[in-house]
Amino acid sequence: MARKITYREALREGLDEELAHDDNVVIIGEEVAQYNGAYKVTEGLWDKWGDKRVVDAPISEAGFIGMGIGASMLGIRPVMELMFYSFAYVAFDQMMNNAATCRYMSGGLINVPIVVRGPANGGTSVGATHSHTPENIFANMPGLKVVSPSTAYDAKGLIKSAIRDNDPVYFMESTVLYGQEWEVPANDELENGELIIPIGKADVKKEGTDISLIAHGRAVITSLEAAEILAAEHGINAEVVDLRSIRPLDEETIIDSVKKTHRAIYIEENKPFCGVGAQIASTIQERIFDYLDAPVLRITSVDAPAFYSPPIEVEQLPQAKDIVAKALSIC
Amino acid sequence: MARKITYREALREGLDEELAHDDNVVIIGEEVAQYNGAYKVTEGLWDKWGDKRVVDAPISEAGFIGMGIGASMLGIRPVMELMFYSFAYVAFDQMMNNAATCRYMSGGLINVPIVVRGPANGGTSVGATHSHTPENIFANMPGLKVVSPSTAYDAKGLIKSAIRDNDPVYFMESTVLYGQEWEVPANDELENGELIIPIGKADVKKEGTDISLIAHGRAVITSLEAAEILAAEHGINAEVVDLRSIRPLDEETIIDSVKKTHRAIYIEENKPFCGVGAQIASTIQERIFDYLDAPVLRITSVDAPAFYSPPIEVEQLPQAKDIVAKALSIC
Amino acid sequence: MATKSKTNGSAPFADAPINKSLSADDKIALLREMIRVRRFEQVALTQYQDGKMGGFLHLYIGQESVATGTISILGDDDHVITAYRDHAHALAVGMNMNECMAELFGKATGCSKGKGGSMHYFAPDKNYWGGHGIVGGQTPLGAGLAYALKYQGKKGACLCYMGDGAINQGAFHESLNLAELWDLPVIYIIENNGYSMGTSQERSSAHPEEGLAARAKGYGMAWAQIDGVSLYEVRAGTQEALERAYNESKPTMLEIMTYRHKGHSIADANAEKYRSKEEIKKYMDEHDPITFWKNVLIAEGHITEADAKEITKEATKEANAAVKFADESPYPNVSEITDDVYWEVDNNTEAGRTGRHFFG
Amino acid sequence: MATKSKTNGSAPFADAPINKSLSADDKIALLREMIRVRRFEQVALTQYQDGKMGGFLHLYIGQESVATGTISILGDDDHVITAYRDHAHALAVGMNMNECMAELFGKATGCSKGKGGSMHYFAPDKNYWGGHGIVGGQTPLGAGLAYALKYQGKKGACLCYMGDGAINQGAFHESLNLAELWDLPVIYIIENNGYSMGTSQERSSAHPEEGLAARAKGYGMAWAQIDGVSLYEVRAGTQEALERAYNESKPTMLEIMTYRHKGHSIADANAEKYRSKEEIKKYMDEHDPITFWKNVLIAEGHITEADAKEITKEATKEANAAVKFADESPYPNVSEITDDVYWEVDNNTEAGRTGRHFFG
Ligand SMILES: Cc1ncc(C[n+]2csc(CCOP(=O)(O)OP(=O)(O)O)c2C)c(N)n1
Ligand SMILES: Cc1ncc(C[n+]2csc(CCOP(=O)(O)OP(=O)(O)O)c2C)c(N)n1
Ligand SMILES: [Mg+2]
Ligand SMILES: [Mg+2]
Repeated sequence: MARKITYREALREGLDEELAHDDNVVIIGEEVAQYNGAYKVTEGLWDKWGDKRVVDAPISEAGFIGMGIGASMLGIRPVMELMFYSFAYVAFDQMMNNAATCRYMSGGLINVPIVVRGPANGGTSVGATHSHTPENIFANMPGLKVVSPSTAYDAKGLIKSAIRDNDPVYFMESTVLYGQEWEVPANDELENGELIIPIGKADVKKEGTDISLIAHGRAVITSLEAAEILAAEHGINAEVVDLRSIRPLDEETIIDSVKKTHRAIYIEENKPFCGVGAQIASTIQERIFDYLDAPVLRITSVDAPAFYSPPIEVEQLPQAKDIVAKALSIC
Repeated sequence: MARKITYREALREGLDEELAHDDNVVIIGEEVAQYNGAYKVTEGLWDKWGDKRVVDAPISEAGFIGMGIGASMLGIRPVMELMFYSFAYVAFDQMMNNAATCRYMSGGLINVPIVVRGPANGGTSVGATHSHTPENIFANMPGLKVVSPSTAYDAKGLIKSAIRDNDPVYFMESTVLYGQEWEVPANDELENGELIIPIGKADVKKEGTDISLIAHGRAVITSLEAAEILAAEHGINAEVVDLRSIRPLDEETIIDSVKKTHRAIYIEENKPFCGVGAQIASTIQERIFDYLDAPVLRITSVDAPAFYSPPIEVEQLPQAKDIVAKALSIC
Repeated sequence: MATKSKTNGSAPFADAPINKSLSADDKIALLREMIRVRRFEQVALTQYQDGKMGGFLHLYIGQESVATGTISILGDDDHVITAYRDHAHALAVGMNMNECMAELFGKATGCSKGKGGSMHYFAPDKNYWGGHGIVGGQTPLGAGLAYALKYQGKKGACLCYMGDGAINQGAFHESLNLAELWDLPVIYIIENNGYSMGTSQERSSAHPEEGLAARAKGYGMAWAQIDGVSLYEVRAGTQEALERAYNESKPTMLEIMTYRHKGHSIADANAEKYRSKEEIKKYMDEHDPITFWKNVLIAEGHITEADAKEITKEATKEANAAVKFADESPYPNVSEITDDVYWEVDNNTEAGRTGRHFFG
Repeated sequence: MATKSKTNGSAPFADAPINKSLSADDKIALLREMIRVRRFEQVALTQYQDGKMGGFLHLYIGQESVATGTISILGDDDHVITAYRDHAHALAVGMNMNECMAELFGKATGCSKGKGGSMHYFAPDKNYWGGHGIVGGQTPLGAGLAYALKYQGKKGACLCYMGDGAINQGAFHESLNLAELWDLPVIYIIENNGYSMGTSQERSSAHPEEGLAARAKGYGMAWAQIDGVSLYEVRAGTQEALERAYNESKPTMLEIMTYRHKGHSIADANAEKYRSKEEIKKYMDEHDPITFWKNVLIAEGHITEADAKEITKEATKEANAAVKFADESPYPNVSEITDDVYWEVDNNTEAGRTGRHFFG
């Protein structure tokens, strides 16, 4: 059986392997080096790789991410950490304009192989300013890629692909998952000697026949919980589809699943208006209208800024019981 | 018959009337005063109202919009002009966090009666950096309101409501419409002596029975053109629904329309992924699945950053012919 | 115990007019204020460790003189806004321990009804505008509060606080230019505790030799560096800036040198790694503003050690009562999640009733 | 014609080593360069008025010495990035008039295949990284190009240009701190033409008496103010900064005083309202960098007035030929709208073929 490591360790292994794989990879962010990372994702990497490869930045997200974009145009492969993805909002112009449009506006002469990674989630009682989930916002912009792993296995395989990708990849993690463990094979157990998961390929995390629970990020884990309850208590065999990457999007896996189950719910921790679920619901009904036995439903956070109070924030986010109830309403 | 004025003049009248209506209204933005506005929306207002009420700002959108948010907490009612709405991206944190969450995080002790207005559109050959259409992005955030008028009449009535609203209103105009004329009654022709259009109320711009063309902003005008062609050339009687405001959203008018027509297309100049059309399509199929004779379709800009070349950019944006073709595919 | 400046009857800045006018009671009240802040936080810390709250808890312990001293000289038209390390400012403007503790506990009786948490305290009725979590994000708001004061013709100022790490945010730069260009009565107060999380000032900020506040020179703005250990100096320096704001409607940048005894937040396990134990001990022993002020008051003959102990006892009692209050308070209702999002909805106005405001 | 400095054989800064090494041919080439830029833009202006292009056209006329002078001393590992007023830098790095004119016309043969337009010229093969439309947005990229050079161990620098109005953007401030803190070989060049659109420097920027570049003092950064009328002075000042970058890997902030003869862009109908006719005339008559340099060359005996006329004639011919080229070039195909969005898609890699990249 494969060894178990945490989501945090998986990311760290991925970063460490890519630092080894390419001299141009450099990790930059607030407290990533000497402090070992605010969430300890980069722990030990500065000790191992030194000042040139792992760099502490001042609190200047627009400055250092923009700087990373500039450096990437000359062949550096910066992996920038946002301590919280919410802080992308002070660097928003750099991330939406310079990263996404320089290739286009130069007629393809430039590319921007940057990764911006960090936790993008609620559920840790840090209030509205620190709990943004901008995957829909960045995925709106052509030129960007948005990835959101739900397990340690995916986190490792996807961060490595993200770093090797020649386009900007915004990699959104979850502080809630950092400490959780999953099976992740060691490299010597793997045929190719390393774990690479392509960006743009969804993953059916659980096969099923009665309804498709489609999700990304931590909502996948919640959906798996719900699927167990549905099976155990209601005899409903739900399929759980994990997007893994939001853009590019593996529409075919979604469509195949719903063609089989005829029912779908999109689950995400984002706010509802124009969320990822809106895009998926709109796509499913457009592409396979006649396969649907019921409307595509959506589950999101309750539509308000993030509530601080710990027990209330739990209720603000999607829970397995919400998914079960909604599934029952159409099964 | 009512007099005709341009969209630009309508906005100016609205601003002028609100400057008169409330001493706390102040217009702030780059070149809004002495230069009369980059797009001449504020022409003459500085001459009339002077330095205190119409203020030229340095090129510091995060600074002066954040400043406006702070001032609004103490009762000032700032109407900020973004020369292009694309420049919101350098002020994004102020607009998404401070404007949207201070009320919430204070448990309702604060409110932020600010308006941020400016043109949010493509179609003027200014390239990718200047052609963003962030209505979906801001409408994603609870606490914000997003308004997008399609005619001079609406522009005047809605800007006045926006300024009187006690929540932050992001008001997205169109440079392409600024010079176009519509009938707008003079105040003495109106029962209440002024033109006020409530935010949150959609407008059926043309009644019809066969298909609902739902849109916001300039896409409404394109939809009206398409409706004429559909009627004249194909005997199809399309209804055109103008959202006017994206958040709050008048879902009932949309639902009523589609219940009648059984077919809907959402048309917008935004990029497709998680656009406003995704939200509307998802909502329609969720609420009135059984009324639909066909999937809800969407028309957006071609999915790439804005192309500079004038004849190509025309093709990148939704045109009447695209709407006609898509309508024919489901009628 | 050694203190940096000799604490005899003529402690430096004791003769500044703003300090000379203090009665013995006033001075004792200032000591009580600082001790209350410290005890509030020390008690909150134990509660955090007992799992009573979530998220972050950024303690102000060691910095008390800054909030207490600067806010102690404000008038009715002066306003205050700060970052996430906001408990001291809250108590200094007159918020009570109950509402502050209950907010940490996420209770409905909290100052923000449990919606804000430690980083997001507010009390507009006391001219206190938060409590802001995004580093530097409050600095344009501070300029805006000053803008409003000026617009309304009031003789007031806004005190806008931030950390030494915050000065490298773009929004702060934009605010400084606006403040100086438009003569806004805002006083930016850099609480320089030497570190932004684990990063020392030298590793985060390029600046002139004279210090961080000297960045003001780039805008032609007035500035001063103040030793934060002494309430006398803090008050005197702030008073100068306030007068500049009142009389000339001009901004000032103040840098107040201080130190946090604890980690960046309770989650900071590295607090004794990026700072040496000796450094921390030195500041605790020699630069603690409460000890310093207590010694001033003893030297001036206003109190005895026993009096100081009594004040601490009372503050502890008050903090413990606040814990009881918070413990016994109810959590908010889940239905309140969508309250306080839109003013128009909350007030059930026609605008609030028109169109759908909430989705999902 | 009066020029600000006497243009005899010993024009100021003529003796700087970087200038002394110039041959007569080199000096004439510099004149030709500036005249080419001007004629390119004058001809583009007529084409704009004929409806041949869309969007904005920001002319550089009057500022030619800045791009020409600074770029004339660059080596193979030096890089250039600027804002939207970018035609001169493009020609100075060696882009040809054809690709530049065709880009304005939105043609497939344009340097950016018609995708960028006037504001977004690029030529990475010539170390030219744009052409950026968001005010101040290019300044972190400039730091990043310098970061890459340093990372790769190259002895080079990045010249990052911006306008006087751009200095008030937050991103610039953040870039300055990073550049000085991390010793990045970037040279920030403020092209101070006195106005940001219709707003004069006094109405947009609080700054020290010594000028805008003195804002560098706030970061402990080296700086200089340069009179842009003279190529000698521009080259000498830039050379100092370059040496600082090469030898110490340190940044510099340069402010080059200049003037734009035309409006902010062709759309600027107010160009003679916010600036007096007298002011414009004075700059055109007395501070025109082309006239100035021509007079230097005449005074130094390298050319005659007739030679200068001949150079202008050639440049006009070249610009007209570029118009012909642009006119005759095809527009891009509509199918190209979704090209050049993702490198992986364009190169048909496995990553580019995995998942749906385009929607709608
Ligand atoms: C824009 C942004 N970036 C990063 C953070 C995370 N963060 C919170 S506090 C902090 C350190 C701030 O240090 P300083 O300004 O010196 O204030 P202090 O904590 O010392 O009071 C950081 C990096 C944040 N909240 N906002
Ligand atoms: C963030 C942003 N705000 C506003 C604008 C609109 N704008 C374009 S150029 C300009 C004036 C810039 O002046 P300056 O920096 O002095 O450069 P110059 O045009 O004089 O070369 C403005 C306001 C923009 N492009 N980007
Ligand atoms: Mg600090
Ligand atoms: Mg300028």
